Amino acid sequence: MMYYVKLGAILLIICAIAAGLLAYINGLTEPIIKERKAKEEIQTREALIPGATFIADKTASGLDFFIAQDPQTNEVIGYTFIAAKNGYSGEIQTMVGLDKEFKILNIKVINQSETPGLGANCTLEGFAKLFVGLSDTELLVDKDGGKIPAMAGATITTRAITNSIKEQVIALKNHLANAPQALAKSSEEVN
Amino acid sequence: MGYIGEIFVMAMTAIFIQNFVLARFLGLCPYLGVSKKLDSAFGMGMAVIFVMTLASAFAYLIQNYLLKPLGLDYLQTISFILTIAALVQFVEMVIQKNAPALYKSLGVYLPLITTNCAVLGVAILNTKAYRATDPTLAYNFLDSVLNGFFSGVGFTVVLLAMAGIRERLEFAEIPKSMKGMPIGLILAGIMALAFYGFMGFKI
Amino acid sequence: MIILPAMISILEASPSMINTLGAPIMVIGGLGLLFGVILAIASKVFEVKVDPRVEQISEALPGANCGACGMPGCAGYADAIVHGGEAVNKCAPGGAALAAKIAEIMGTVAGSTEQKIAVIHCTSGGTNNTKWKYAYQGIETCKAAVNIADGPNACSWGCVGYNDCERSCVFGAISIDEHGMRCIDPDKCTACGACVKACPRKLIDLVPINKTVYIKCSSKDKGPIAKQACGSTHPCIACGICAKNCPVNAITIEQNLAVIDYTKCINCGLCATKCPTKAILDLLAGCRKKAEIIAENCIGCALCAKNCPVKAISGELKQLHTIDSNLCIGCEVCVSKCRKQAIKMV
Amino acid sequence: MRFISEITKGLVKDNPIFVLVLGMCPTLAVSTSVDNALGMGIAATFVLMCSNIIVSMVKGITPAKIRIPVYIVIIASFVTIVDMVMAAYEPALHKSLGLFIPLIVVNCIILGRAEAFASKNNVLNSLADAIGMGAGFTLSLVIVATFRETLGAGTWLKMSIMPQSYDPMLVAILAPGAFITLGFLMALINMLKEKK
Repeated sequence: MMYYVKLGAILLIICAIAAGLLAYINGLTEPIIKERKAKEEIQTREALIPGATFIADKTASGLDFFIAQDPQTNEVIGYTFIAAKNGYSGEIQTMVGLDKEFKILNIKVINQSETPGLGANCTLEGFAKLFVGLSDTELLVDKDGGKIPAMAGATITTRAITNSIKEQVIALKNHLANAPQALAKSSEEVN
Repeated sequence: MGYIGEIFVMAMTAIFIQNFVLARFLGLCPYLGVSKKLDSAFGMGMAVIFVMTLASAFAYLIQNYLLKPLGLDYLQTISFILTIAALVQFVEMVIQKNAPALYKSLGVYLPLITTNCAVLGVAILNTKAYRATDPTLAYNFLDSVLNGFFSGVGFTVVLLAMAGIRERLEFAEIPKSMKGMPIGLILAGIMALAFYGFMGFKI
Repeated sequence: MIILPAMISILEASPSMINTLGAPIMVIGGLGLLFGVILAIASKVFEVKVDPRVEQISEALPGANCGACGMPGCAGYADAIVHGGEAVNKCAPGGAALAAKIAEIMGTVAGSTEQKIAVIHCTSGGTNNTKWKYAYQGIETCKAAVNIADGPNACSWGCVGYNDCERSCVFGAISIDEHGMRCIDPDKCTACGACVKACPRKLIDLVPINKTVYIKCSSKDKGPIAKQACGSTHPCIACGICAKNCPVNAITIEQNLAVIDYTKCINCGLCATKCPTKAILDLLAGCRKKAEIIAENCIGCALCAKNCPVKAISGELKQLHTIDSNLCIGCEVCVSKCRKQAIKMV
Repeated sequence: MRFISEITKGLVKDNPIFVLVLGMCPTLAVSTSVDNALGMGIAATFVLMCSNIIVSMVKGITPAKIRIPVYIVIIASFVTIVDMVMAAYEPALHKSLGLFIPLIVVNCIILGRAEAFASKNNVLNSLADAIGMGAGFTLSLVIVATFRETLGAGTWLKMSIMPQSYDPMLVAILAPGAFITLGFLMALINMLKEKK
C-alpha cells in the first residue's frame, strides 16, 4: 500500500511545485504581457493610419473595429480591425487598416505561429505591400482568381490571411451600410 | 455529408494529405531512429497509435473540463505533456512485460515517444481544429479520439514504408560513408517530396 | 527549498493571488497524483520478475554480443547462466577473470578456461603473393568472390583477400599490412570466433595462446598441384616429414594436409625446421633457450630423462643428470615435469 | 578534466543531430535561416542546462517507475517559465525566439539527455554534458541552416551573398531539402571520420 502512496505523493509534490511556480510567475507576468500587448496594438493601429484618433465600435456580428477620425475635422478617414483565421499550424491574427472606400491602406500580421522561414514570412512588409490599395472583390489569392500572389511554399498561410481580411471587410461594409446613423451617434459620446 | 463522410475525410487527411510525419514534419526522431527494422518499426507504430489515441482523448477531457472552465490555458502544454508521459510510462511497462524482445529493440525511442512532437502536436491541434465539412463546428470528443487514431495510423503507415525500404537498402550497393543514417535521411527527403503530391487534394 | 520562499511570497500576496495559485496547483497536482497512483498500480500489475543476478552478470559481461558462448548475445548468456545452469566460463572474450567474477556472483567454482587466439592457416591472399585465375570485379567480399568459379585465386583452398574476417572482428584485432595480408594482434584477440565464422574458406581456427607453432596452409590438393597453385611458394605438400620428426607425434596428415593436435604439441618447433616448403610458422624459431639442470636441487629421479622427447638428458638413478645442449630443442617439457624445479632455461 | 571532456564529447563525438540523430523536429523546422537556428540553439541550450541540473538533483528521489513524467514535468515547466518571463520582460528577444520556445518542449534531445545522462550522473557532469550537447546542437543547426539558407534564399544571416541572377532553389527551404541536406552532411562527416 505504501508503494502506491509514495509514488503518487512524489508525483503530486513535483507537479504541485511546478504548477505553483507556473501560476505564481504567470500571476506576475500576465498583467505585464496584457498591458504590453494593448500598447502594441495601439502602436500598430497608429502605424496603419497615422495621425488619427480611434473610436471603438462593434458590428452586429460581434467584430469590434475602430473608426479612424481626423482629429481636427472629426471626419471619418478609415477603419481598422483585427481579422483572424486558422493558418497552416495555428491561428493568424492580422490588423487591417481601410480607408473610407474600404480599400486596404495597410495590413500587419500581429500574431502567428507558422513554420519559420516559410509561413512566418507573412510578417515582412514585402507581404503586406501586396495588399495595399485592394478592395474586397480583389482580395483573393492568385490561385483562386484574385490579385494576391501566394508566398512561395506557404499558399495555405497566404490564403488564410487573405480570406480572413476579405470576410471581415465584407462584414464591416454590410454593418456600416445598414447602420449609418449608429456611426454618427457613437462618435460624440466616446470623444 | 453525414458523420461517416466526416470520418472518411478525417482519415484521408490524417493519413495522406496532412500526414504528421511527411507533411507536418512532426515526430521525426523515432521515425528516423526506429525505421531500421520492420518488426521494431511495427512495434513502435502500435505503441504510437495507442498513445496518440488515448492522449487525444485525455487532452480533450482536460482541455474542456479542467483548463477552459478554470481559465488556466497557460497550463495546456504542461498538463498535456504530463498525461502523455504517464501514458508512455504505462505503455513501456506493458511492452516490457509482454514483449521483452520488442522492448530491447525499441530501446531509448520508447520513452522518447513522450517528446514525440506528433503526439503533443495532435493533442494541441485537436483543441484548435474545426470539422472539415462545416468549419464552424469544433472537434468534439469523438472527433478528437478518431483524429488521434488516424494520425497514429498515418505515422505507422509511413514508418513501415520507410522501414521496408531501409531493410532492402542494407543489401544495396551504397558507398561506405553513406550507409545507415545518411541514406535513410535522403530516402526520407524523397518520400517527403512524394507526399507533397497529396498536399493539394481537396476532399 | 523552493517551497519556502514561494509559500512566504504567497502569504504576503493579496488574497486574489492565493486563489489564482490554488486552482492550478490543485489541477496539476491532482493530475500528478492520479497518474502517480495509476502508474504505481500498473507497475505492480506488470511486475516483471527479474532475477537480480541476471542484471549483475549482464553488466559484468563485455557486451560485445559475439556469441562465442553459443548464446544469443550477452543478455541471453546471462539469462542462461542463472536459469539454465550454463557453465560460467563460456565467455571467451571475458576469459578466466570474467568466469571467476560470474562464479562469485553465482556462488559456484569457475572451471579454468584456456586463453585462445585466432590463427589464419594460409600464407597467400596478399597483393603480391597470390596467383589469380581471373580478374574479379564484383562485390568486394570473400563470401561473394568464392562463389564465382570457385574463387578468383588459383589455389581453391587459399585466402581470397577481401578481408571478411577483418570486417567481422568486433575487437579490431585483425589489421591489414602494406602487402594486403591480414595479421592478428594476440593482445586484442578475444577468441570470440567471429572471424572463424566469417571466413568462407574456413582458414581460421582458435589455437591456445601458449602454442606458437602453426601450419600456415589449408590446401587439401596433392603436393604438385598445391605447389603450382600457391602464390606464396609455402604450400603444404603433405610430404609427412613433420609428422615423422615430431617427438610427440602431434602432427597427422589428413587429406594431403598436415594438422597439429595442440593437446599433444609441446611447442618444440622441430617440425618447422624440418619442413621443406617452410609451410610451418614457428614464432619462437631461433630464440628458444636450452634447458640446464641446477646441481643442488637435482635428486636424480630421472623423471626428466624419461619425458625428454629427444633423449637429451642422461645420468644414473639417484645421480646428478646432465643435458646435452645441442640435442636439447628447448621444449621445456622437462622443466614442467621436474618436481624439484631443478631445471631452468638458459 | 572530466568536465571539459564532457563538453567536447557533445560537440563532435556524440553530436546530438549527426551522431545521436535526436532533435530532428526542431532541426527541420528551424534551420531555414541562420538567425532562426542561432535563436533556437541558444534557447534550447539554456533550457537543456537548467533541466539537466534539476533532473540530476532530483534523480535520487525519483522512483524508476515514474521517471518519465517527473522529468517531463520539470522540462515543460521550465519551458513555460522561460516563455512567460521572456514575453513579459524581453519583448524584443521574445519576438524573435517566441516561436521556438514551444518547439523546445518536444525537442527529443532534452528528455533524451535527461533520461540517458542526467539521471545517472552528478550535477557537474550533467551541466557539462548539457553545455556540450547544446553547443553541438547549435553548431550543427547553424551548419545545416547555412546550406539551406544560401541555397534556398540566396542569403546568409539575411545578407544576400548570391549573385542577383541566382534564383533560389526553393526545395532547400522546404523540409525535404532539409532531409537531403542533413543526409549529405552526415555522409560527409562519416567520410572525414573514415579518413582519420
